[in-house]
Amino acid sequence: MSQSAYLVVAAALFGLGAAGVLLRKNPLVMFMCLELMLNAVNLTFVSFSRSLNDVGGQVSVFFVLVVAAAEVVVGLGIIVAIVRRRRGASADDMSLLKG
Amino acid sequence: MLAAEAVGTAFNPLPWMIFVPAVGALCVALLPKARVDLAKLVAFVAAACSGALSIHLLNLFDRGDGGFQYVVNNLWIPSWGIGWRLGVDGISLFLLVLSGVLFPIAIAAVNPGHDDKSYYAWLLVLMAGCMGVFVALDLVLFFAFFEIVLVPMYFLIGMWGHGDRIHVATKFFLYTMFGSAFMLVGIVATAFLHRQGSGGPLTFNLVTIATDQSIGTAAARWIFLSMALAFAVKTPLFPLHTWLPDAHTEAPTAGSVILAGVLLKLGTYGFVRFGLYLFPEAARFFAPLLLTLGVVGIVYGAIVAAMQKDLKRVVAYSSVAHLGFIILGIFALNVQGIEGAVLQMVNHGISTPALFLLVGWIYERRHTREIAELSGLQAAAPIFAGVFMVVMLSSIGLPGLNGFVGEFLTLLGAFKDARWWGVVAASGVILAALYLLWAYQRVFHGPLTEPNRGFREMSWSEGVAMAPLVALIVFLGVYPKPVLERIEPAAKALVAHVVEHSGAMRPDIPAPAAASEEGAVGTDGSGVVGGGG
Amino acid sequence: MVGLLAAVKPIATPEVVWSALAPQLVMMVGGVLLLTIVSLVKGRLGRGAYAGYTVVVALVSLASVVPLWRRLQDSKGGPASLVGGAVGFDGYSLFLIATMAVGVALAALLADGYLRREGLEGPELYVLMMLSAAGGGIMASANDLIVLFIGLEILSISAYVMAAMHANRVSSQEAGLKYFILGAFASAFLLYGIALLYGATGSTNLAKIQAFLSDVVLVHNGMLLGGVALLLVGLGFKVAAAPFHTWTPDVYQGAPSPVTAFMASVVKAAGFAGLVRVVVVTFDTYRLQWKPAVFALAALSLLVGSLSAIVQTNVKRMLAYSSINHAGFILVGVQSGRVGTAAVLFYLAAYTFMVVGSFGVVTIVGGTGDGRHHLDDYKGLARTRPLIAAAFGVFLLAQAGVPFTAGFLAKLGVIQAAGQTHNWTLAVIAMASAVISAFFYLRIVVSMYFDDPAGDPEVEVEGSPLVPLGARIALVIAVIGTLGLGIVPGPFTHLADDAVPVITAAGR
Amino acid sequence: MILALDPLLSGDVGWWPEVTIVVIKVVLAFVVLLLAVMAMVWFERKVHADMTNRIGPNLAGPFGIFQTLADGVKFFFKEDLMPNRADPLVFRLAPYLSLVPAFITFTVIPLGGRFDGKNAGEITLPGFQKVTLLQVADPHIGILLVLAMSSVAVYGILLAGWSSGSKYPLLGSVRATAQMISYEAAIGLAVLAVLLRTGSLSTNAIVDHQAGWNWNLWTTLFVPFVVFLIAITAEMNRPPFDLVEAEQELVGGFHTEYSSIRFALFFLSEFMNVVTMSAIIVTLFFGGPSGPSFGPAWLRAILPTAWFLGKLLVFLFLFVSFRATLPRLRYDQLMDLGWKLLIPLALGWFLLLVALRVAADSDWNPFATGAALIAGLAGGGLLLRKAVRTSHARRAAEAEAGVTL
Amino acid sequence: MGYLGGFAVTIRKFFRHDTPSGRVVTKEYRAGQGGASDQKRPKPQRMHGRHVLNRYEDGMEKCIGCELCAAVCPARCIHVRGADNDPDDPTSPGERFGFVYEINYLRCIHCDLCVEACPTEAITESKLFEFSFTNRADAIYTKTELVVGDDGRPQQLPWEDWRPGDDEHTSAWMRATAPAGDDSFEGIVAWAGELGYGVRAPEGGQPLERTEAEAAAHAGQGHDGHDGHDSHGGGGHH
Amino acid sequence: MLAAVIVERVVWAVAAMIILGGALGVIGSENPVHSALSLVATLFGVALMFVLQEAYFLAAIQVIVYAGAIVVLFVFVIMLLGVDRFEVLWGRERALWRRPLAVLAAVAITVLACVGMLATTTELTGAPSATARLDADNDVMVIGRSLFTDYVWAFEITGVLLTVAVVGAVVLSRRPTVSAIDWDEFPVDEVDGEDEFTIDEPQDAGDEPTEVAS
Repeated sequence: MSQSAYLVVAAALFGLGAAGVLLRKNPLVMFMCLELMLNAVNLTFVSFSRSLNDVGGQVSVFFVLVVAAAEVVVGLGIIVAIVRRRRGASADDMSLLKG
Repeated sequence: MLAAEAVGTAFNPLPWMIFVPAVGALCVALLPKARVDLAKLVAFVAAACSGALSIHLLNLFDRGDGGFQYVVNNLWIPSWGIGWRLGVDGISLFLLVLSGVLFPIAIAAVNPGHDDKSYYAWLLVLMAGCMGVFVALDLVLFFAFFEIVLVPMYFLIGMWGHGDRIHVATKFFLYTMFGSAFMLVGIVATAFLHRQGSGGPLTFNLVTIATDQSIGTAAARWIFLSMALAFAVKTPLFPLHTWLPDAHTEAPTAGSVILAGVLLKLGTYGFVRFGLYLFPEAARFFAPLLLTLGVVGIVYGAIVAAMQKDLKRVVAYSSVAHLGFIILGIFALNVQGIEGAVLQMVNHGISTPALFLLVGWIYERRHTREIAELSGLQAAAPIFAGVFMVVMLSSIGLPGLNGFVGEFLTLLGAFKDARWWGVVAASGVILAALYLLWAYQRVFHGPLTEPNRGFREMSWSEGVAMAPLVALIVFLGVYPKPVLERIEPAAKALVAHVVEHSGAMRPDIPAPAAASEEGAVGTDGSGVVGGGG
Repeated sequence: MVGLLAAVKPIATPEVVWSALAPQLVMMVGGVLLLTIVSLVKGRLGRGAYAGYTVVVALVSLASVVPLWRRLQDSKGGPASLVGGAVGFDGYSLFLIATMAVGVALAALLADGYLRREGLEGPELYVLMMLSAAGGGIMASANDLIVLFIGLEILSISAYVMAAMHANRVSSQEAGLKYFILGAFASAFLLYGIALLYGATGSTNLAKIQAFLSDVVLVHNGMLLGGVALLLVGLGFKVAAAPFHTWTPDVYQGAPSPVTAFMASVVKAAGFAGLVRVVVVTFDTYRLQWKPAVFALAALSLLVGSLSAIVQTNVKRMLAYSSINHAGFILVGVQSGRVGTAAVLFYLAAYTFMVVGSFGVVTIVGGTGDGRHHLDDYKGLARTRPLIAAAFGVFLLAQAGVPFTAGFLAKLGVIQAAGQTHNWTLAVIAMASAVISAFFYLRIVVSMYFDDPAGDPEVEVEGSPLVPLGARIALVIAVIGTLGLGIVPGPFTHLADDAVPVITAAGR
Repeated sequence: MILALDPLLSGDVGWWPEVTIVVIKVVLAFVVLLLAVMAMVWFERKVHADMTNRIGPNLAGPFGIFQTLADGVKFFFKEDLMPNRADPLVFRLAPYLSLVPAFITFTVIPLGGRFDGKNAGEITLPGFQKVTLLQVADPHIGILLVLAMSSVAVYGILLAGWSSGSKYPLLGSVRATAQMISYEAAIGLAVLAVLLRTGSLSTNAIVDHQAGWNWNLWTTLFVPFVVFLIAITAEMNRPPFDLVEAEQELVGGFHTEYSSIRFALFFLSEFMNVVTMSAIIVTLFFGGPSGPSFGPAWLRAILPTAWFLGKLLVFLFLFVSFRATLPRLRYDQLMDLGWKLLIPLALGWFLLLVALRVAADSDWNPFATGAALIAGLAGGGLLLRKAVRTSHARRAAEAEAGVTL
Repeated sequence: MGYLGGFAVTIRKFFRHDTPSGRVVTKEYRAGQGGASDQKRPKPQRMHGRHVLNRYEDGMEKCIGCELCAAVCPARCIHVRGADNDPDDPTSPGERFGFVYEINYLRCIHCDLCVEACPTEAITESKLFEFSFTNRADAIYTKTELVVGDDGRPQQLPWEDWRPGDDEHTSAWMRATAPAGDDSFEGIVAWAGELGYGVRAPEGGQPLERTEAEAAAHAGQGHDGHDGHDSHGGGGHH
Repeated sequence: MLAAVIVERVVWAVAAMIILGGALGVIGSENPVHSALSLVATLFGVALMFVLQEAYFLAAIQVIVYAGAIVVLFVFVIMLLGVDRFEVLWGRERALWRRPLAVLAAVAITVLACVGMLATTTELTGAPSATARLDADNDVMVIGRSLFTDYVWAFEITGVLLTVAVVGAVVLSRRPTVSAIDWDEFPVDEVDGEDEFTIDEPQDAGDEPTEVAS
């Protein structure tokens, strides 16, 4: 079975991910779409790795995974910070009312 | 032939003429707040030192030499081939002297009113920039000085100007910067095409590039256009002149003086030095276009000036007309024309600032420049009127005053090689007499109206400021030889250079090189230039 | 599977020349060390201590570049690739690392006063700055696309966090979020590009790719070109080149001002480091293919940056657009290919001073809450704070390209580079955009110098922004740098010329 | 290619036998596991009752041994409820997500076969004369599969809690997630120590490497085992780490809203996890089915399995005694234990083992190396302790200063 | 070794059930199946079981349909509707009576707030907890099931495991102090007579907490304090 | 061997369906939790494709890291914040023209990538590295060896990356010490979505008694 079959799936996945990032407004979902894109890359790497009979692609996937993890940690941290900040503000308003 | 030769004198005044005002500016800027009163003194001393150096240079100048003298040739940015290259020849000499004289006068004659420190600092920076422009023999260095003068002028107009100063300052800055932006591309192109053509190292040395003439005709024409745009804006040439009246009107008096006296010369000087010298063929090719624009400027400036209600705007538009003459002279491309143009630069640099000073004083006294509101001043201040008269007549070009010599030489050159333009331009002289005399009549003659009754006579300090200018006006009108004899070798050398590299003296005889260019439509004197390489 | 353990041969790990990695390592270790110290010391260190420490680390990093540079220019030395071919040791990387170290030092000085003013804790900010700069250094010296990518991520992730760092400003966190999403989006593109290049050339190592491309002529190079295009997209995002610039204004505006300074200097420099090394140097053989794309990027950035900035009334936002414009200028240098690298380097060095200085002034004027960024807030600054106004004037005019400032020569450099490749169209567009951008720089100058202070001048002086010591030093250095590079540029252009990017295979 | 998980399949067995054997093994494993789970439920209830002076199930069958069956029948016939606010799809999906990983983990555990250093667990199939393993599959990344499944197991709990659309389950599942993610790191690090000894990720190879009393328990110097045991207890949400379902606080946690067969699935998966994780411990640290072999052939054939079951039983008992003995931790204690003790300890120990290995390879003086290492680890530990204390002190200071929000 | 000490205890217990009484704590009380001891353990004094609706000595219902119990119920499991009494044949003294009274035992959490809220002592809780049902309808006890019988004792529904004596602990005994919470009322009877029970003795003070049954069983032993067997055992983990 | 080919094809088809279906689910679900679940499906599909291509180690790592950590984190945050029932969290309503544009861009990317790769992969020209060949049975070892030789620098700096991520997460999750100071810092029309950023309290927190479905 030709490797291009995998590559096509990867390309489609990448396109879907990109479309998701552009279409959706919820940052959480946008992150997920980013993960889709990274997965497409992973799939591409592995396919090339196999057809080239070279381990480099697989090692690259390893790094992509690490990077994805790091990105998600920080991205979700930002979202948490934002949401917490908003809530905090509304709490302030309430304490103002209490006088 | 025009090769730069270092003259082995012990003392070379050129760098000092730039450094002294620059250091002076720094000193003024660093003056403690408590001693602001010293600012004017320091500024004047610095400017006067520089000016003295320029006059000393006049003395040192070898009048028989048409090439560059007192050449400095150091590298500034070695890896880019940019050098600290200075030099002076007959053409730039008098412009240097002009700057050296005008700046001290401007500093002495006018008080800024507020923010003295920065005012004088900016004036000195402006002086350094102007001096730099006239002595630079390196394309990038020239450009740097050419651009840097914008900043002080911008602040002078913006901070100490009148009326809509912010708008005008920005307009001035952007207009000139717009022009010079393309010049920068042109300069870079010049250097690279020169390297390509000559096979030598990358250099921005004006003399080397001009001597080698290794740039292809078509490219040279494009580059000439890009540079001409910058100079045309600065000059200002019709139709790029619109910033000038505004700038003149809203600028503080000293600003107007410097603007008219020195800054406008940057453009015309650029045409001579970087248009003709670098791209003789292109200059010759585009001469009809520029001649036409110059002539249009003469006539248009005169007509518009006649219709102005603001005295300062009258003077401003007269500048447009005068600069048209200078362009006419330059692009007549013969010795008389160029000589006349250079002389006219000096003349304009004397008479117009004087006019601006006078108008400025009128404004100081009356707080208006509306011609309609001024009337019968001659009765109130006869000496003032007399001085105004002399200066105005010089501007008109009355024989015996300096303006005549310059205009005459210019027109002579034009009649020789660009006759029809010369004919039209000559009418400009008449128009100039018309609008200036009319303005004079309205302002100084007529009934002395009530508000003008208290018009103060010229004070001593004003007189001291005015005296050298009037003296120069008369002196140059009566005895222009010392000037002309220093200009002549340089002008001759330049014309020879142009002739050598453009193939023909007369624009109506197509040069062999130009004829072979595709699209190079012959110019038939109609003033329309078709095609262009 | 039984005898697996016996089958394991000892691995010959590549030799690591620690000294050659010193600049990056100093930054990394410096960051981690600060983290450790802070976690161990019970009482608070003075906040100034953090900034001082960061400056010292940056200076040590800078100093460690010097002997390496000497070694490099030595006849026996010369460019090499280290750590199994993953690190390119050449003048180019050293130059950029030095530039970034300067950026870190200046940004740290600015950050000190900012954190005090905003009442923020902040050793982490400095830690992230140092680690981010280490990432930038890794990018600049990457000889492998994967290393480049990881360096980029170190750089960017720190930057995301720093942008969102101001816990009391929602706009800061939103900036962080926006920056993060679009940055990660760009990373994904970059990564896909890397994957395609890997498929097309069989390696992620730049030296191997280069060797492959010089040995083999690809009949079908669609994948390769696609990879390069995606790389351009990804790095274009990072350097804020139009049309991938949409994040820039919001992020620059929202992020804490010292962080914006950092982003505009270090992050941009690192982005261009990657761009030049990969696209320009490695794919030199394909320059006919990528040049039009870079041309489009450059032209769009120049125009979009300058035209959009005109209508802004928020100074920070205006400067953000101006940074897009500057990216366009640098892209002009990139577009010129190898001959333009020196110009790019010089521009980046010059821009570091200019932009850090500019945002330094913005930091100070922004006042508590970092919110006074409207053009009106700058009215009459020349009266109330003449020195700050003067410094800002210098930075603005330098950015506008006024002679005798670093900005002029930087622009001249890239125009020269464009001229060298006879790309006059781009040069003309660049200069036209310079004129347009001069307009909005002048607007700020007008506000500062020609407008009267909004309120009572005396009151303004009372409430005028304080200039902390750190910011003062930073501004002085930036002014000196901006003017120094403009007046005595010779040594620096010389350095930039010597800083040639070279891709060396692992064997050397 | 992908089926090369069993020596049986690498031979020329043919297409259908291949599938048949695989299916048979899967079914067998499933049945065995289910039976084991049923036994485990009874075992736990009975032992726990004994330890707390109670009787435990004693009605259904002798010693109440069919209690699980009875419960199962009851669950099966109870009415299935779903809250209105529940997310129907996820609510139905969650129990299976919780069950499947537990089962998949079981597939890589060698249940028997001789491990004596010569034949690595292979047994000869009676009718076929073919060699196979007494485990469903032996992928060479076996341990990774275990780790993967243990991380996937979070989903069941997470989604069950979320999809119930109710407060307590949500709280329970959020707790569970944090807890399981935290402890996975410790598990991984502890497993690394084993892998360092074994050099392979295959469970079969790991067991084989321990043949002849060469148990990883002592070759890794006990600490990884302790860490693994504690961490795995937390990972399974067993007492004393059962904050996920802490009845007193959360009314049962993530499965509050579940009833009937869906609840039974959770119940099942939890006990299945206990069994499989005990089996993993036995495999990783206690040599799996390996052990002394003696007696007649039939005895030799079943002895490994017996050893395995015996070892398994020890751990099942241990888990029950945990539950009977230890009080539940507070949540912050739980997190502190994981992050500030287990993970650093496991990491430090791993580094120690690595360094010892390097020292052995490079012929350094093992005592000097060991001393230096322990000094280094102690120093690191002290630093960590200092940092933790500093942070506590700061937090206290901040609280005193009234910085809130 | 503090941690391991606990293990020693549990392991020891595993092998030997050594309670003070020497026996396992589990009591088997499967009705009629003859476990070890087929009896329930005594309930704690204040245990909350299923409710009863009380009646006065004269047979009138105490409930006046005020709905306070429904209002206070946190689980919202009580449904009450009052109606005007038929003046000729009143169900309760006063104007109104509880016309509908339903408790949903699927939701009731036996918090006893309804008992606290009741102004007439109409609703009280028994100690019965062993009641289970096989359909949801059975879980809703209506007034028919809740009201005490003519003998004043709770009705024993088929699915409820009443033992002899269980039905004696149904009235408001669990109230610790006076209705106002003021212990000065301690020892003073504050409630009307009940059908089948008459006027009950006042509740004992805190130190004397003791059910009647215990009081009877341990007569003369003084108070034995809290014996802590509130758990009913049970083996399942869940 | 034919059987193997058939198996590969079938599994490929299944995996592709899972992947793309999951991706569509991510984009299309209104509920972020459903998106996350779809994402998990995609991740498993990708892992399946890894297995198909004999990258067993990566398949396991993919599941551990992605499914086991990353997406769990997603779901965790969704639950923690209670933002699971509405779409608008950030950003103003995108202009309508962006939607078709986005789809167009995505399609363009896909098609271009496909064409680029299909045109090339039939004769993949890359120069395989001579030092590190694939070995399906020992892929852990081969990858490990590669990690510590060719990619050792990348491996080392990954440590820095993780440090950055940890520091970042800690910094971001620290509670703000002072109250908000800039609610009206920017005019509404200057910053995208400043005014639209409203987070309602979750409506489904269970204040109402749960009705029993019958």
